[in-house]
Amino acid sequence: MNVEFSPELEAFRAEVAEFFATAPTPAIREAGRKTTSVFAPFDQCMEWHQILAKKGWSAPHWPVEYGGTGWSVEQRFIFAEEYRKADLPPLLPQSLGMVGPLLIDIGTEEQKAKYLPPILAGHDFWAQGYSEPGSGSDLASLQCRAEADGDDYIINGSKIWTTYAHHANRMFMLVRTDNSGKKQQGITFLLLDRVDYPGMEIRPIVGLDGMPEQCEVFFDNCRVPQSGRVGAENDGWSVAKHLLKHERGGSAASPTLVRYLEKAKEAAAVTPSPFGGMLADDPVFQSEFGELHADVASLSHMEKLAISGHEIATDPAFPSLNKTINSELVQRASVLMSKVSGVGGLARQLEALRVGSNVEPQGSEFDLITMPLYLNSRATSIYAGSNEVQRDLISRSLAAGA
Amino acid sequence: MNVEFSPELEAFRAEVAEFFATAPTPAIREAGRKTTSVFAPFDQCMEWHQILAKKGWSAPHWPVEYGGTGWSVEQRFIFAEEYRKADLPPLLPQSLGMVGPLLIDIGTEEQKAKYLPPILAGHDFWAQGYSEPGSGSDLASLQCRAEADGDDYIINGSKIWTTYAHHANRMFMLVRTDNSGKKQQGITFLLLDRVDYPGMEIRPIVGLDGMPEQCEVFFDNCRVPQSGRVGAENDGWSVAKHLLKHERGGSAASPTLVRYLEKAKEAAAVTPSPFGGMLADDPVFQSEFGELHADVASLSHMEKLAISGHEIATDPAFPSLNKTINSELVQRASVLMSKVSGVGGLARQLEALRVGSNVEPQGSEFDLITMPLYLNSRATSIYAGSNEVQRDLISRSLAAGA
Amino acid sequence: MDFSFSQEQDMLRDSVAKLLERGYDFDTRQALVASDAPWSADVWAQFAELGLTMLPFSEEQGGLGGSVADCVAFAGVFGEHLVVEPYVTSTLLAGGALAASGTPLALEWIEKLASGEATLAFAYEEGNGTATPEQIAMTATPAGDGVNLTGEKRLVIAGDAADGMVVVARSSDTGKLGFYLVQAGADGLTTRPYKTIDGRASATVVFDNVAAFVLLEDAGEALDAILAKAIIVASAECLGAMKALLRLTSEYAMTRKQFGQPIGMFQVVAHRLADMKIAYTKALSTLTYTTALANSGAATPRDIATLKGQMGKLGREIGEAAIQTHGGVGMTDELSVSHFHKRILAFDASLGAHAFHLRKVGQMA
Amino acid sequence: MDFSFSQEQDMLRDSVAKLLERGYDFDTRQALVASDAPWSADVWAQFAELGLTMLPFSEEQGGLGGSVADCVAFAGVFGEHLVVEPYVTSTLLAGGALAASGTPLALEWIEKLASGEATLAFAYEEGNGTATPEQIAMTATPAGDGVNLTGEKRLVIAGDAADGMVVVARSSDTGKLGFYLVQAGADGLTTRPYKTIDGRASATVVFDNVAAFVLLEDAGEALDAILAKAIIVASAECLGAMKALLRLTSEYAMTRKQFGQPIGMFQVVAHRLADMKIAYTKALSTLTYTTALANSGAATPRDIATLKGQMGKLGREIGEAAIQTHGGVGMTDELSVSHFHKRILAFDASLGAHAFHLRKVGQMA
Repeated sequence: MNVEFSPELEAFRAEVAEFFATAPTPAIREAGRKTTSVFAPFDQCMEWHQILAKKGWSAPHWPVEYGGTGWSVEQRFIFAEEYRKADLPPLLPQSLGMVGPLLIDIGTEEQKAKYLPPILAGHDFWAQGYSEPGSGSDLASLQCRAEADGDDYIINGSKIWTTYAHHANRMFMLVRTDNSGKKQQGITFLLLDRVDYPGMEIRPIVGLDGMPEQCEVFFDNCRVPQSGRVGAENDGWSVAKHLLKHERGGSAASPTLVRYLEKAKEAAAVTPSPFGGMLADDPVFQSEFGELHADVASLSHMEKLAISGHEIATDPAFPSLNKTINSELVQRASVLMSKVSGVGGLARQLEALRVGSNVEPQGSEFDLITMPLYLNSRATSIYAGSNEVQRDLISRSLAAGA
Repeated sequence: MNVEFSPELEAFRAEVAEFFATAPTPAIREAGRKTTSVFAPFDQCMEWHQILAKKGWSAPHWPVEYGGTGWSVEQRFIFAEEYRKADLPPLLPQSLGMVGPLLIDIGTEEQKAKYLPPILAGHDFWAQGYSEPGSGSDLASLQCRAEADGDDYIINGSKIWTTYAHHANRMFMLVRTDNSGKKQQGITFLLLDRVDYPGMEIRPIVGLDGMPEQCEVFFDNCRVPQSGRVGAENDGWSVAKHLLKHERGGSAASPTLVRYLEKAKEAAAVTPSPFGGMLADDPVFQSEFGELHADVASLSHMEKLAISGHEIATDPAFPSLNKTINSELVQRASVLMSKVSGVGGLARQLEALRVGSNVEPQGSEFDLITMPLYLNSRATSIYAGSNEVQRDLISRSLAAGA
Repeated sequence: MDFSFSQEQDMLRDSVAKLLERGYDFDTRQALVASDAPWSADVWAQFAELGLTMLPFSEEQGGLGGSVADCVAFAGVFGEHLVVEPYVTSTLLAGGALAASGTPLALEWIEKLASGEATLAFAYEEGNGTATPEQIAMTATPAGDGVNLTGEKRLVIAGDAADGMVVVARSSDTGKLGFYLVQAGADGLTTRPYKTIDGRASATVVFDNVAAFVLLEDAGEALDAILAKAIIVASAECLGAMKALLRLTSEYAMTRKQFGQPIGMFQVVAHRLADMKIAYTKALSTLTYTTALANSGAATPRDIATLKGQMGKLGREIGEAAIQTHGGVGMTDELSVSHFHKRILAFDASLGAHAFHLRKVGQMA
Repeated sequence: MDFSFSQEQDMLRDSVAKLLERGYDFDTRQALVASDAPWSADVWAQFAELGLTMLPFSEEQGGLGGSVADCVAFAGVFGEHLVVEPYVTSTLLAGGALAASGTPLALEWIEKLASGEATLAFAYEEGNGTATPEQIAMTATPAGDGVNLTGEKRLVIAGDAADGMVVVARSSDTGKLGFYLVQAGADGLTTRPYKTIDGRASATVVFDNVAAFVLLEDAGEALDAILAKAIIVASAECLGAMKALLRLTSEYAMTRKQFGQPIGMFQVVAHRLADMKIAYTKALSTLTYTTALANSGAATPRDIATLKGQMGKLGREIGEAAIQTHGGVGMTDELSVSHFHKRILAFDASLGAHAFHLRKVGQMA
């Protein structure tokens, strides 16, 4: 049992910090500060992705042969910590964290050669077409149909909660290719080269925070090549489940949470408490802050154990545990932050939030982001398998004796 | 809309306070201070019941013709408030709150004449025989069988969680008289004149707090008269449901909670905070205390609305709302109290808790009761229909549009 | 104890409900919020016609002498319709300050407010630290017959759209809090308007030596009283939003199907609905009891803090549960669910958040 | 980063587990707790035979130089068996004080502790206010070569049964905290023994000018260090209890039927089990990481406070969920469930409850 603290690691930290201090453009920095979602402002996010890619740091968790960095657990955490300290926009997870690793594992050589380099480089952005209006938590009930026709599939139906589809140039999706068996059967996993196929239409949905982050995607006799299939026809459910594996032992979400807490504390240090003095010195604030900080520490410990290969990561329920804990901590952190803002968080300021708008916020930059972050983070317990579904899975692992 | 505050009410309050200051014996007072459950120490509790009965105050909520007081809502709350302020043992609910009101509503004249006066006077104590080892939340699945034989029933089976059965002289119970239909059918409601019928055996169960409060009752070919039946044979389920009605709009549980809070605050005023000063002046304590106090106030408001005939009491879910809120507040209050005790609550002190033992407690009298109260109150969300069952019922009322 | 509304109160509520059902459906309301108008002048005129703007003023001051219970009777409907018109701030808060003042100038303004021809903002909050009046920093420096005001006010509802504002400021002379009247467009006034997350026209207002009329120089007690009344009526609005969410969410849970059954049949969803109803029942009880207490002149500061604290806390619980139960659609701007939650959030953050009030209860209890 | 136990650590744990499985089943343990004996002398002798009592002392002082990770490796098993023997208080806390002292007297006692022939109590806590050493009030007044101690100590585990006790007291001269050794039965000592809710022999001890030997006069830093180590090992015990509850409760939920199905099939029960596993996973992670940190000499006071706070909080959540899921039988003295919960409650209340430590985290973070 040990945790390493070597001079080499400190040198690595300095190198990372130096790069983060110098490489991002002002717009990228602004986008980082104005990130109020797990999905950062798109344009600056991709610009930053490209800069990181040139440095070789866009996909630390990928195998080295595909462009990963081969860092130790300590290095990965140092990178994530410095990243958040610098308030930089997080890279989007759909390409780098989902379809990329999936292709590395089970894509054809052709698919890998074609799709991985532009993902790594930040030239492609893939949308994820899973949910449908009638199929949310019950994903396997999806009905968007693909019928084989020559070398193509003809798709009819729609997808919803397709994050940033209006910014995407490619899309991976689940379609129904067979209705005869159990609902998990008859699903196929497809890669779409483009999102502007004839018959394909993308409509953004305005969220409760006023942002068009999610989309609806409609398919009306939309013809796409069968070559985009991953795995066998009707075997898409197991492909989708395989993808889940990549949430296992890979995430380093706690540095983001730590950063939220730092911001809350910094803001509290200059916010008067209604009971006198500054909020940061108020025992009740300290008490709530400490409780949350300790819970974030537990997640951080769990992530470090998992990345280092500890057996907790082999528990079949680990992705569900990880998702549930992280999502609920994000929500709690956003509540704490918006408490600090108080009435300062009540102004709806979409223009000031837009990167490059040069609109001065009402109140502080902290107040600008707390309410959108709070509102947006209500989704963390809904998307990517609602926390109800995750808890079902966790309890099943107990029934199975894990 | 108004709340009355008249000189007459203040005179009533003074009369009640005066009686509580003079009537109880020292043992009754000691029992009140050492009550760590909804069920007070038996002997002193019944002694006090008899004293109250002589004053005409043992059943304020009964109709006047059966011995009730005919008090206004304000008077009933004043009585309950002064009662708790004086730290007197609460009267046991099984006879006065359950079987008594049931008989008033649907008992035969003979049953009323025979059973109500000794309940009112505090000479009888009725145990409640509902749960069975295999039938807890799923009460209707009960299997304790009664077979008709001449004018008698012959009972075979067992009951569990029969509070104070070892102190009771009578018992009401649910038995199965028919197995052919739905499980709710074929249940019969029986009154047992005695608890020492041949073939009847009572065994106390030691609880996690070390107290023998609950019992198991075994029936081995136990012959009891059919005349003790309430309602028709096989109609016991509707009788039991009717009994529930009496939880509706009748309770004044919040004064007990207020008293718990007062005790916590008094103890906190002489307990140092590890952060300096006394705990009662610690902002974190005040914050938690205030949150709980306000929630207790909401229950108190709800009880007052219900007693005064507000429509919330006619909601079919009201008994479930009331039970859930009250039970969870008792648990929270006990947590707050045991927090104040801290290490002072860790001594197991069964002898010091026994009324009349004259054993000096380790630490204060407050420390003596906090842990037993905390432990015992874990049951409040389990008994009388677990809170899971109550929430099922509440949600069903919403589905039904209430 | 009597916790029922009178026949007159029921009738007034029904009139308001009819008016809003006719002309304030969700789409109309959303269009209004998206427009440049701060609120609907038409709806405001109808409120005045119904007598709402006149109601709370005493008969001597030209009002109807309505009670706080009268306002509670119809304010729930405001919450159910997400009304953005500034009733609480203009009629109750600014109006209450005028009534407490009673100067000829105040009476003049009362007449304008009561008739519906004018509105006033109430410039009180200065930020998260000023949940309590003790922290008010805005200074009033005597100048001639009036004062000069300097400082900054946040969340001034109707601050840019009203005909003027009542400002709560601290006398540089006595240190006491007073009520001062400022005309719209006065010199030295900088107004940055915005819409709140719940659709109200609001503003940040900076005062740089702004000339103001004195309404009341020692307004400490009057302020507590009008805040108490505003909190009760705003709580009724909040309860209306909670009621709407409870209804919408149970309806949704009974219709939306996943895994072959309505999601309300899943026990976890069912229990969340039960928790919403528990919270709603607590909130309803506390609002009703506190209103009756206030009507009997017996509501203490602790009662008011209990009410504000409970409503904010319970309201947030209900709002968050409603969104979670609705899932994705609950996250959209299209459905009313998130808007009800935002109304509750705004209620909670205004005039002291629940944590502030509940801690106050802990100090006072 | 390496979070695995070594082969030696695994072997030691297995030995302890075998020993306890053989001779420390729940009924045997309950009989022991119900008896007059403070603990099992026999089991203690077996601990000594396995080297547990010698393990944490340095080789120079006659020990085995074991690390905190060594102790964590087997302490979980103590928790799973609800062991009442005073390992943490006698071997780690009192023993740690002796080791920090290093006087001839201390070395003499270390030998006795290490061999298993003697035990010592650790008189530290004085009540709810003394979660932090700053609040220690017990005074040590210089007298001859030693000191005289006056004051009261609560929750002195083994206080009546051990061969003596190490007392933490404040010098009347310097105001500094020191370690002092008192022999059992010393003049002026009044001991009121009791069993704790989790079955340990404990005592309230009143000191009235009790003569004591000086172990260490300026023990502030040493105290922090030995408390940190004791907290880590006690946390491992607590985690053992949590593990047992998670296992027992999921087994029960899969077998106990109501309404025609195992109660674990009810989604609310299933989710409560999920929450127990979430809590357990957090606790396991934090204990493991903090142990590794401490082994690398890098655990800060904030890390220790985080650990103690999380274990107490998460442990209580698990214990309460376990009882609720078991229903009536969970409320009985007969089943082990409530005893595991009481072990967790005792852990939480000792050496500063979770609310204390988490607030400390908030101050330090």
